[in-house]
Amino acid sequence: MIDVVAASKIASPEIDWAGLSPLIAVFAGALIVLMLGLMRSRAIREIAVPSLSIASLAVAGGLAVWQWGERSDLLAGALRLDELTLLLTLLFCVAGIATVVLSWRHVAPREAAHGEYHALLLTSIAGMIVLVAAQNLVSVFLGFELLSIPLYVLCATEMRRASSLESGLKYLVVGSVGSATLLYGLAFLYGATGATDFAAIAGALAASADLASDPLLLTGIALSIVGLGFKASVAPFHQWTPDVYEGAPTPITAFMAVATKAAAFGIILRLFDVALIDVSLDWGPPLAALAALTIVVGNVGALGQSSLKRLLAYSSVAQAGYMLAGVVVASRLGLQATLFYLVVYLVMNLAAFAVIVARERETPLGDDIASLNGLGASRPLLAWPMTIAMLALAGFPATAGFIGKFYLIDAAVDGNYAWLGVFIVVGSMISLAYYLKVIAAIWMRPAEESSTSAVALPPPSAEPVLSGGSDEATGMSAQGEVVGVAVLFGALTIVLGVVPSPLFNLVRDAGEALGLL
Amino acid sequence: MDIGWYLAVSALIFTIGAAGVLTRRSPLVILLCIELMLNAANLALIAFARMHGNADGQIFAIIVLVVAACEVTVGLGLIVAMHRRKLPIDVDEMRELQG
Amino acid sequence: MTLHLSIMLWIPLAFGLAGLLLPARLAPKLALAGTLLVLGYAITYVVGFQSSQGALQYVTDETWIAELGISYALGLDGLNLFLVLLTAILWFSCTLWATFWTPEHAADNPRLFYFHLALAQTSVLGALLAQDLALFVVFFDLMLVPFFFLTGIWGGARRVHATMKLVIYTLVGSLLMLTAAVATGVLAAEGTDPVSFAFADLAQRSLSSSTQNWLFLAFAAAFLVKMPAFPFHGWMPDGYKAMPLPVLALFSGVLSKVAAYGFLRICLPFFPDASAHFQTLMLLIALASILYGSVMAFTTTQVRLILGYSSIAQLGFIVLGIFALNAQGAQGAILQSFNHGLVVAPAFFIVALLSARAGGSEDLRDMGGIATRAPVLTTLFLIVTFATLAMPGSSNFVGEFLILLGVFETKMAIAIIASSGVVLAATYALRLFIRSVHNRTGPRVEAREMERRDGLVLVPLVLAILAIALYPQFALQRSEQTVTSLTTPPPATQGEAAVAPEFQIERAP
Amino acid sequence: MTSVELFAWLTLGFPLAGTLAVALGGRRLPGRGPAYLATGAMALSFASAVATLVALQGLGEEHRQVRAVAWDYANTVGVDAQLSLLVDPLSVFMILVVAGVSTLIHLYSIAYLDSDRGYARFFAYLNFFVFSMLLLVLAGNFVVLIVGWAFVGAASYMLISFWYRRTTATNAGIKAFIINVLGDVGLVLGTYFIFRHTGSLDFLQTFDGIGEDFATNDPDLVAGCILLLVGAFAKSAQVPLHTWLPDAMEGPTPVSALIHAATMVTAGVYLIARMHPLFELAPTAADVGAVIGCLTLLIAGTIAIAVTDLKRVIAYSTMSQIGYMIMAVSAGAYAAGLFHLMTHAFFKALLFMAAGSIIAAMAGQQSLDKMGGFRRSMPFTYGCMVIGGLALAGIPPFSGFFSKDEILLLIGDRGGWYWGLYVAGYAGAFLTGVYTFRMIFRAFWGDPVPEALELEQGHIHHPETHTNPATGEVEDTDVGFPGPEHHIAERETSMKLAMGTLALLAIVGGLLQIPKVTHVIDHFLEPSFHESALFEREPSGGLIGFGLILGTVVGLAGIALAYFVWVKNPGMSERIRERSRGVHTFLVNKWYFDELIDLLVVRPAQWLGSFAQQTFERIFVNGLLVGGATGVVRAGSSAVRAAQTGFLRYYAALLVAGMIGVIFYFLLVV
Repeated sequence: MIDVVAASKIASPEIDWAGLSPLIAVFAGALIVLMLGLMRSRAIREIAVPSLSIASLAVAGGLAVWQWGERSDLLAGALRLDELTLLLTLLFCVAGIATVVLSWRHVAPREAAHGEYHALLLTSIAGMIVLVAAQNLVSVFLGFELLSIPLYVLCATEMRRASSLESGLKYLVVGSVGSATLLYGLAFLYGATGATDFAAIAGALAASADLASDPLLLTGIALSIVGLGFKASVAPFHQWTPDVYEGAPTPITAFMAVATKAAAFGIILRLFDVALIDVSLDWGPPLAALAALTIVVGNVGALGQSSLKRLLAYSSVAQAGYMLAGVVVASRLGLQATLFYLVVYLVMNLAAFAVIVARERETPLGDDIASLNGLGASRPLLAWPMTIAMLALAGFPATAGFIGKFYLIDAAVDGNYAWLGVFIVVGSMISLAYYLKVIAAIWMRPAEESSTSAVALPPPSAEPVLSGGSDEATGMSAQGEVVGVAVLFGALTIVLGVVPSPLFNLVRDAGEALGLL
Repeated sequence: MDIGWYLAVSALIFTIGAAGVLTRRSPLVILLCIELMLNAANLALIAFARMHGNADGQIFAIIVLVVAACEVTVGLGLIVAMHRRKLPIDVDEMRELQG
Repeated sequence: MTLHLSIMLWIPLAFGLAGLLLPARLAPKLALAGTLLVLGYAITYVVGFQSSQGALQYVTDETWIAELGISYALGLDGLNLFLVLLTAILWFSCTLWATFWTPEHAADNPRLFYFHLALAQTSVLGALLAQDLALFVVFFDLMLVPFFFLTGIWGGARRVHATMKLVIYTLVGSLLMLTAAVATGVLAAEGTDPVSFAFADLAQRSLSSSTQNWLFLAFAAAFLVKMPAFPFHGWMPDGYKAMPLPVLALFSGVLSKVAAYGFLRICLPFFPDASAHFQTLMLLIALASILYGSVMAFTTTQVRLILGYSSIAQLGFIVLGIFALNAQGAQGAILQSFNHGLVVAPAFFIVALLSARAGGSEDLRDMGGIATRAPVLTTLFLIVTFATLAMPGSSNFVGEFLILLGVFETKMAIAIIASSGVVLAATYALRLFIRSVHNRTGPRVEAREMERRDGLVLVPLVLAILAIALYPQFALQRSEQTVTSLTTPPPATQGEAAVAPEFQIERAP
Repeated sequence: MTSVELFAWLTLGFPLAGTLAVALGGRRLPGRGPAYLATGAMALSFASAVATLVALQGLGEEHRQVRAVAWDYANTVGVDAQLSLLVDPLSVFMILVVAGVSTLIHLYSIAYLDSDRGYARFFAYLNFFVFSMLLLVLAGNFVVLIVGWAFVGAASYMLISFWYRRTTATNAGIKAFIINVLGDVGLVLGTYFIFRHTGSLDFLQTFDGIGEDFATNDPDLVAGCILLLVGAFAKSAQVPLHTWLPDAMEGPTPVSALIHAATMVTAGVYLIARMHPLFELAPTAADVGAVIGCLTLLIAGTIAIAVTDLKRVIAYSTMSQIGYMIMAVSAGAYAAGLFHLMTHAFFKALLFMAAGSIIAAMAGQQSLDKMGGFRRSMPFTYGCMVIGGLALAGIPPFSGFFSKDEILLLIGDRGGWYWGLYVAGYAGAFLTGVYTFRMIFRAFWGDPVPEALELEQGHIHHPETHTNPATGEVEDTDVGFPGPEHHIAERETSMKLAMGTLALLAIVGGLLQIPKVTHVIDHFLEPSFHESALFEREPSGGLIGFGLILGTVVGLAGIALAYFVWVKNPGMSERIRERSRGVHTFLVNKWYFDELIDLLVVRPAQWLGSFAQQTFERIFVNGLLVGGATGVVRAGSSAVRAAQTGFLRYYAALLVAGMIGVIFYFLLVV
């Protein structure tokens, strides 16, 4: 009897553990911090948990680097391991680490037990990795929800703040509608092609030309565009963005702004440039129209906003429009441009959000623009990153933002979408109005009485401005890590703007991975 | 039997769900409606699976069921949290964030 | 392949950054040292320049972003040589001026002030030296950033509003130019050969007329707004009123010329058909700028605005010369760019001195009658005035003479109408002079001679004006070769220029 | 460098050096130091002018056109502008006159301006003016000519507004300058028209090939020449560009004597003479010149009879005399025109100096109405005035007689419609006699006015408060008025010296060129006009005799009439004024030229300016271009934010709507 059991073997699919290692690292981290979060000791909860989250993310990132160059199917083709996946995984890890750092002393984790907070964060990241690696409709949906559901909760973690709960519920409801739509769309894609695997779908589309006009397929594409566009906050499916961004805890907002968008674009690229590449003439024009609409709506919406988070929310809508231009052209150049911009976008936004976090703690003004008044004189170490970030978002030269825009326009013109290129710059023109307003607040408006740090300061000329000086002492001790994040990413924005070539190499590999023209 | 009927029913359910989301003010009901939408998708999936004669659709459907459950759980959790804080359980009352 | 241009290009920024990090009292000295060094370099270039050859000299050519076909290419030729010199001179004088210039906000952070000043110089030099379209765009847009801060932080009344208006308005043009630049690079890369933005490569390639037209318009928008030319000068009055004077002197003296230079460097060689196609339009815009600017200049009483509108008129002349599309016009335009910068900067400095004597007011009605007590200042002002109105004997006259001659040979009527601008110029310039230093002493005026340090700024500039007036050939002979090669009719591009945008263009991996 | 070139450069160099020396160091020199410095420079300049003459005469007839090149000025892309001089009899003739008269006027000014606060400045300006004038006449190509042309204008502006605290002075200055700039523009455009065909800016090269470059009356050439005439008219105060000259009398009297009588205003005459090859190919343009000149001499003459400001009377007479010259050179009587230019320089400078002396005695008062009876108190001035007057009126044997009558003779000799000019010329001569002696009689005859009596007591009148004679506003005693004390010729040797010399020249100057007797000017100028068809014609003997007699008679008749009206029976002038009030007001208002220009040019410009300022800039530039764009964006912004209601179900609705939209697109469009 026993030997029978011993004798009988189950043929299990062989699993490429190495390829899965980043994902595993994140999941493991999630479980561990969840457990640790239950510990009594405050020290463990407030120090060990975040540190471990950072550690696991770092490990995941490291593994991703280690895997660089690998191209293989994981889990029987459910996931795809290639430079695209790895690049975005790296991006998620960076975003995650930054988020953890920003929420180090933040109120949100304290209110919703550190363990859960960080576990949810890690889970969401895991979901993103799954999503961008997915090359099967099923794993697409799985990753999609795996990234969304923890975010719903994270948005609501500042339970004492009604607006936090509100944003959570709003996100949940609208998000669920979005994912339902996506699911329905995926179902139709499956129905039209009879396959859930991207390669198979592409094969089916390649096989029969008349499939390109099959209503099932078209409906499927349409619904998928809506669902994914929703996550990427493409107009007119963007409306959750400002509210949720404003309501959510600022570190989470930062995370959503950079990571969620990256995940959404990751899967958009994979789905459209791999599975649906043969029908690109179907979805190209409507996506272009949506991109133009998004650019305009996002930019004009951001005008006259007084809440920085809201302002950045709208700007993220606009940026989504820019990046969509890279998808529209369905070329490798477009793909690379989009990826490039995703990275740049992460760098710029993290710098900005870090400053917002810092000011939220220093001034009673919350995330109002007024909280930045006089920052240039009082807190140069915050002022410069914010300034650089704004200039970069506005697309000024010598910043990464400029190169990113340049690349996108390059792709658009090259794909015979020159008019979209014009739209991008028109959007940038409008965007100047609100980005410059922020810079003006920093440098040209006198500090409010209420802004605490600005009061007890030696005259700025007494100490070297950039080399910190005594005025930084208070800020440093209070939230050195936040300032650190701001400075790091601010500097990175400039560096990538001057020597972008390394990044270009990364995105080129990713581009080649999808084997486009 | 023609696949069209299955799709018609699923589309109907989907529409009902969407309509519910738009018309009802209680988050609980809205969650239920979302469930409807998801299940419409499930129906379609299974129908297609039948049509193509492969199991992918059914697997898909099963996974969807799981995910849907998680979603509802989270939703309920949020609603409970709001109830604890004596916030009105009415989506139209949630208008602090706007503009 | 020499690196000297790079050195000159980055010196200001290096010194600016150093100033940012070192104690405040060093900042002015460092900035001054930087500008002086640049001036030295510029002079050596001008002296060592081979007038005999029209090709680029002191060339630097590295790839910057291979993936985008952007190269870090710098070079000097007849077109930009004297603009570089102008930049060097003006930056030195204005930095010197800034060291003892004390506005209401002077206390705020001198380090930052000089850093932005330096950044501005680097970006201007970059735009002038760039021999790659993308690089040019980079520096051209970057120029605005420091001026945004300089105006917004150290400016006068309503400075924030003014600086926002200034930057947004001028960037509207520049951003269109960005798209156009990208399109130029991409569409010019016919079929197989890789995309490149280097001027050298673009010169080899050609675009279809239809493409040229919209590209030309986009570039023209950028340049005309930056100058500014009528009717795109909406930002000018506010901006000029708000800018701190030393900065304004630079802005009006140099940045507008960069725009004019853009026409010569980019529009004429790369969009020859479009340039010919839009010649009349551009000439008319220039004409309108001349007349409108002059008329405005002799009706306003705000001294800054008189100079501002006069600049509009002067830039109109320069555009006129450029779009004469012949050698005389171009020569005149180049010389005139140099002259105008050299003249308008001291003019603004004098305005500062005048308003300091008129109780801080910059209104003509509050001035007058200081000539007795300030003969030296008056004399220098008189020289500057005569140069401003392009009196024969001044180098400005030679410039305008060549410009009008060039236009006269292509579009006689326009030249004749434009020449009325000369009379108008005499009117407003002399009006400014007389009402600010002659007539009865103004109500709150207390006349006094200018101080020695003022002389340090003013006298060298005036001497430069006189020198170039005596020997304009010095400038003309250096630009002649380049200009002739520029204005000799380019080979008919229609044949192989069939690279319409509809074509699918392969890219190099 | 040949001696000719060297001396030419020296002639130019000394005044320039003087300018710089006085300007930079003048204020440190004590007392009259700057004046002596400047005058010395002028004397040297004159000396080197003479040397140039000698050196030039040393050359053979055909080599008397010397180009002296300093360096390339703007020698590029087909434009051949060098810094070059053209030394030939014509230019030498001019520099002799200019340098000579200028030297004397410097001499005069030493004393006259003595108590002015701007003493050094004055002499710096004066030297600069002479430099510019010499540059103008020595110019070897169009560009240098234009440069000198404009410098002269600038110098004249500076000297007119010399007393810059006087609004009247500054306004007069700006007026003069702008009209002169108008002339410059004309010159430039004219140059373009010519350069277009000749392809060279150098005079000699232009003239050499002129026959091949242009057909007779080639439209371009005519246009070019007429534009050159615009320049000439602006500078030489010919109608309708003359209005600045009377106002220019705001400047110190020596300035009026130097610039607005002897030298600058004659530049137009020189220009036409210099450009004679062009004008002879473009007779139409030449005729325009002749007619305008003729008109000017009549109009100015009539006005001169009516105005009562002493200096303005002389100013109008200047206009009228220059009318003669313009008419002459345009009609081809080059030598005669230049001859008259020279004699006129002598006697007109003399008249101004005398006038200055009286004005000083009147303590700055210039109105003839207030003058009278200075004959006894100022004999020397009186004498000079009379000599100048007789020369001006063209009474033999004074210089004006020969020059003016030669002009008229040659014009009459042209025959055809030139007879009209001939007759007009004599009419003008009659007017000249009248207004000249009206002036003299009113100033020196009649019963002495208080100032005259005071002077007879040996004391120059001094008002306790100085006022601007033009407006009566109290002077700014700080600077900008002729100074506290005045200087008259009777008291100042330097003034006596200058006036005496000029008086002498005014008497004997005419002997240089007496029809049928001496032809010094003709022979001397011949090389400059060697290719001219019209040069050196001898009017027929009969005409000469008739002309000389007629000229004398007309001149005397004018004087007689003046005597009859203003001396024999005083008050008659009032009666005439009563009877012909309309005419009188018309003349007193100078034919309403100022008003006309004001109406046609100034007001429209001002209106345009205020329109642009108030309306256009606000509504179009800021409103439409700036406001419009921002408005659109703002509207969009408010729309987007209005859609952001915060209603959850609303968001869902938009989501669904968008979804339906996309689906429909896919199902219907694709």
